[in-house]
Amino acid sequence: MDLIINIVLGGLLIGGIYSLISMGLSLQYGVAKVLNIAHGEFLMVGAFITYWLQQNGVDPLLTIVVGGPLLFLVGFILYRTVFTSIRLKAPNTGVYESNSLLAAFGLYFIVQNIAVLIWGTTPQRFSYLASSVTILGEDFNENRLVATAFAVAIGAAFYLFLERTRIGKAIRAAAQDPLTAGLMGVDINFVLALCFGFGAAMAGLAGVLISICYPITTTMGLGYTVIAIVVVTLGGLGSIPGSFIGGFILGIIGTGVTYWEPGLAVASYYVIFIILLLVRPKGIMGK
Amino acid sequence: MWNKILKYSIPLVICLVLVLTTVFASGCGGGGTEKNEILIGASRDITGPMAGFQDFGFAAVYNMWIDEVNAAGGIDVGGKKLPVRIIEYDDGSDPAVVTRNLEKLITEDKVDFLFGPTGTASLFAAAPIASKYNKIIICGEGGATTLIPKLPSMPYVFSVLNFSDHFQIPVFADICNEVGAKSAYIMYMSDLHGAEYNLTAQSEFTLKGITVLGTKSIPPTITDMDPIVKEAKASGADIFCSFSYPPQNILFMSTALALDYSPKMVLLGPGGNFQFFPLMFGDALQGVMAEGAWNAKSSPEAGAFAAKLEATVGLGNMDWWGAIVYYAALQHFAQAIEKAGTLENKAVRDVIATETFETVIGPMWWDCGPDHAGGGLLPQVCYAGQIGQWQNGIFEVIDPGDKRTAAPIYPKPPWPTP
Amino acid sequence: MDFSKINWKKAAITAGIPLVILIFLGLWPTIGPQYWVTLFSYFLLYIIISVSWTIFSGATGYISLASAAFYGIGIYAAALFREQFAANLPLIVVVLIGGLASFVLAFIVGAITLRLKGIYFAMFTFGLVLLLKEVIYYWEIQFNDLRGRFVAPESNDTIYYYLLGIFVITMIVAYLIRRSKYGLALQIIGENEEAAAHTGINVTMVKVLTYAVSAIFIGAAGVIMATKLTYVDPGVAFSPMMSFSPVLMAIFGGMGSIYGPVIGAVIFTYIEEILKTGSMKNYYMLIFGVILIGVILYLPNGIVGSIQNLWKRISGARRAHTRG
Amino acid sequence: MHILEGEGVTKYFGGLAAVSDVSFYVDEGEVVGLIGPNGAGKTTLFNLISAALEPKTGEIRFKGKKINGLKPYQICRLGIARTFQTVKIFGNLPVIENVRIGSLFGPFKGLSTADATREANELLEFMGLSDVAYAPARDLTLAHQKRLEVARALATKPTLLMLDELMAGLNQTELIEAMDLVKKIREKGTTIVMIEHVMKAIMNICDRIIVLHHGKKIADGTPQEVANSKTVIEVYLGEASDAGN
Repeated sequence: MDLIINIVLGGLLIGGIYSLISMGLSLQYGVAKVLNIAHGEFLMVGAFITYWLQQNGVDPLLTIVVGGPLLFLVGFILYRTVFTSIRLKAPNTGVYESNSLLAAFGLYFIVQNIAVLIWGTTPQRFSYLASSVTILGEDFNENRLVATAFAVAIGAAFYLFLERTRIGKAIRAAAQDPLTAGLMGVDINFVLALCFGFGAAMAGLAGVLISICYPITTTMGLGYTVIAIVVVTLGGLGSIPGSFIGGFILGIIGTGVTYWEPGLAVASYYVIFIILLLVRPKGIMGK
Repeated sequence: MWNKILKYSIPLVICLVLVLTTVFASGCGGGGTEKNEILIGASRDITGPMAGFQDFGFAAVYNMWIDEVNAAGGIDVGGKKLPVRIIEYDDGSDPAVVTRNLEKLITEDKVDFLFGPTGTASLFAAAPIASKYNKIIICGEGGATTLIPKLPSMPYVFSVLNFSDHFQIPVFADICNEVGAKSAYIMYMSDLHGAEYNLTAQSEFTLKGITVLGTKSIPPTITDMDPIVKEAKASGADIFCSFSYPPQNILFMSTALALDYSPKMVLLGPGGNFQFFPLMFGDALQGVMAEGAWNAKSSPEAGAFAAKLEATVGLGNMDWWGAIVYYAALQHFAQAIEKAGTLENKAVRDVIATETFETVIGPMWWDCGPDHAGGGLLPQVCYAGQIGQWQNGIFEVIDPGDKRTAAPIYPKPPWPTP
Repeated sequence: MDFSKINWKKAAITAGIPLVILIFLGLWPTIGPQYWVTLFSYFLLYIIISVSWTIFSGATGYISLASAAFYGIGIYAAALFREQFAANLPLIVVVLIGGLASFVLAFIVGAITLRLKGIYFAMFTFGLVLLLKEVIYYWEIQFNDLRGRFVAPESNDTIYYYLLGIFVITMIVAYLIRRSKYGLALQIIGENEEAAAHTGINVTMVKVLTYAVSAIFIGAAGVIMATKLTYVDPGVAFSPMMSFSPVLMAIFGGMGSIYGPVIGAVIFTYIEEILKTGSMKNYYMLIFGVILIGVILYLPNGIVGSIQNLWKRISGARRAHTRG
Repeated sequence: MHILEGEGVTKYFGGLAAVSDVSFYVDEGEVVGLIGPNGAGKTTLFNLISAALEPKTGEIRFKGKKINGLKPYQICRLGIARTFQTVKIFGNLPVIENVRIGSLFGPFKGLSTADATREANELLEFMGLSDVAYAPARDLTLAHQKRLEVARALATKPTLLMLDELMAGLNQTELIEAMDLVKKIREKGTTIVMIEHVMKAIMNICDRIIVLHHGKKIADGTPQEVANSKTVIEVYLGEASDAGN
């Protein structure tokens, strides 16, 4: 029983962050059709901005206000400059997808190495809300509780944004069918750039929350990108609620496997991923 | 027709360009027979995940050593003082690239000697290449038991660092017996490093009457250590061993602090012995132990060396594990070249393998197996210490015997309240 | 056969130039500086891998990111069959084993991923590389108490000539497939798979078989490279870079012709060499990233394609001029 | 003799029956029209015959042999060729290459390269596409692309040709040309099944018409019989009045 509480609650506490990263990737990959290998690098940048500000006396949670919009802007501009041009030049979707994957790969090298030049490769951490709280008789990190709460709040706010606003509707239309959405008078390049920007912002916010809970390094990005890819597949390409729920599911599975055999935790992600692709490539929430 | 010709001529032109570059490159690379410098090559992790070691590992020490040697006019080779120059190539921590870089250094740049790459896996990739070309390689960061049976067939490989059964864990088990710690929980990384520390610890602990209450292997990519820390806490073991690298050790410390897991004894792997650790964790490090140790109090020479190194790299980049032995090995190396009076690798290698020279750690020699025929490791007496413990901000050597700079604190005080 | 119909000039170019290049490559170890023999080995390695990749993925548009898996299987074949099971197995036999192992793996992957289209196929194949890496790591640590394995080195010339041999076979196979009915089938599968199926092409067979055949060369190259690396672990064997490099090289060179990937591989390897060992080594990966994005933005047809386009424009303009 | 027969053919999508218990036959040399409102299951039936989909129950026979369970390429090599509702040509290849592919892979025993080229030239001549033989197929007009698709299908040497909305989207002149084309193909002895919305064409060309509605066969007879059938009129009128609302 203790074990189940530990696995489920522990999994939920890590899952919130997974959800946030994955929702970001779901926008970039599911809607804008960019399999952004550099997604985790935005997360890393968010984490290091937080670290840097924290060293200068700024409360880490306040960074959300800075990091989110800043990375949104970076993502938006990147899409407008690089990916829009790739999209317009590509003769078909397949070419666009593969070329943008490669461009994202280039981006990954660029962002990571700039970060290495600035912050080095030594792991960094700072202490924030570093004590434990007892839930159902088990101890959990206070900072992870806070991070999960924020992750859920940001995720929910974003979901409402998609459901209730005009821009949100345009994004959902683009996710369904970019061509038709374009015909319906949606400025498709603008909307896709928005998606990419929001994706980068979500990654950055996840990075802020991760820096509160875990040690950070400039090379940690790719690991989170892979997790996000698995979750997005799990939840269904382009399905925001799917990614949200998928993040928690993966968190619980990962925690469970870690209790049993930590060396297989990452392998278990890939097993889930590969089986899903074979059995149900649309994901659990895909239509 | 034109298109056809074009299609074939493009690759031809490119090949031609390459060939021409080749000829030029080799023409310039040749050089005269008269040596006017000692050229040392190294493949290092300049951009990869272990790039941090450039600032405080072997590279920091050999750069300081090269500056010193050159300031003094160079190394005397057969009556002529030759300055030392190093060529470093980046390998991004990829052992495959290490191989390729070393081949370039040996065959293209024609370096005289090699310095080792960053990390155990890269060291393993480098050792066979150096042996293939009979080039002396002095290895810094890294080392593992698996290398020992290979050393007799690799007479040009000299590995400086102490590691698991190369004295660290046996000494640690003795310390546990001394203070009366009875049981242990082992967390090890699922790589070569972790696996062999775990194996050594299992057998040493059994030998010396310490019960192992649990073991868990962790992947290098681990991000969440709560399950392991909770399990270790529940086991109630006196000793917690973390046989892993800096990122995992930092993650363990953070998790243990948050979940208030404070066993009587904590032993950390690499990372725990570097100065950035106390800068990161402050008072919480009081009583925490790590593998491989020296400090300014080890000897007057060590004190002077510590001051000099700190002036060069800064306090934050001090390495209390390998720095002093790296330096000693380089001093030994320079004296060996002078004694051999040549840069010919076979002659220098034979001097290194057989002679004892005075160094910063006292008299130093290499243990190269029967008849001094194989590659070398340092004997136990040459090391300044095997196990260290943070006490009031100083990484004290707590080995039993005359290397000790302070008595071990047991049990470790609980974590300070945040 | 009607000999008068043969265009002798064309035939001479078609057969002659490759022959000249081949003779040059064959003599290279005796004339080239020592390190340049090694560097040419790397050229050959990357040419083999990127041409093999292009045989299937270039034609069909299915982006396979499993090259690292085939390469890694070859490396582990070398580690197991050279060192553990049968210490004295001749290298050529191990090369065949490595090729066969990659063939089998690729056949299985091909057969079970038939349903996956586009980016899903890319993701599956990439996931496979990472899964193999993690599982072999785990297996080696848990059951063999080791992480990496030593492989007995071979002389540089041996490695070079083996790679040259594999290179020649790869080029011939790639050329034959491209020229054959079979290659046409691949190409139209890339254009429209459904229509291809209804036009009488056994899409499944063509896809799976080509994929598996193209993997043979990557696996065989892996075996040879293991003897150069001498120390291999799952991180080295299943390095994701080996999956991305052929894609980058093929796109960089251009997939429209068989020479595109060759040129891409040579230039990429050379640029990497210069950057890594030059004065810019601290920025090597950074520059690499910039070049990558630059190529995709400004050379979408690769180098060969862009030069051809440029040529067409120049010659077209001239022709237009004279006509006017 | 029935060249193609279907017996109780049924296919579900999710819970919905797209084709429900449909039995039909096509005689050798006939031109059969397949009509029905949108979503009636016409294209699904084509897909079932050409093995793009597999029926849940029922049996499809070609020349008396059961063919469901086969793969699309096998169907093609048996002698059933088809075109698509949305044109699926190989756009980056030259027009003649598109046709050559049909000859190379489609017949039970593929032709040699030289024969295929000759065959392709003849077919292009027949289809009136000789002028554009070396243009990339994607540069053709829609009408020409449709012709090209028919040419490619014919290159596979079919005994049965299935045309999916050949006339849709064509202007008046093109329509007349297309109708002539179908007649010409028929004269060569090829049996034809065609899905069509253009009633003028259907009534003009077809020997027999099968009407589908909501996945069920509701009528089967000569154009005259079908035009006078009450059920059919109701369906089409109902459809029209729905659209009106």
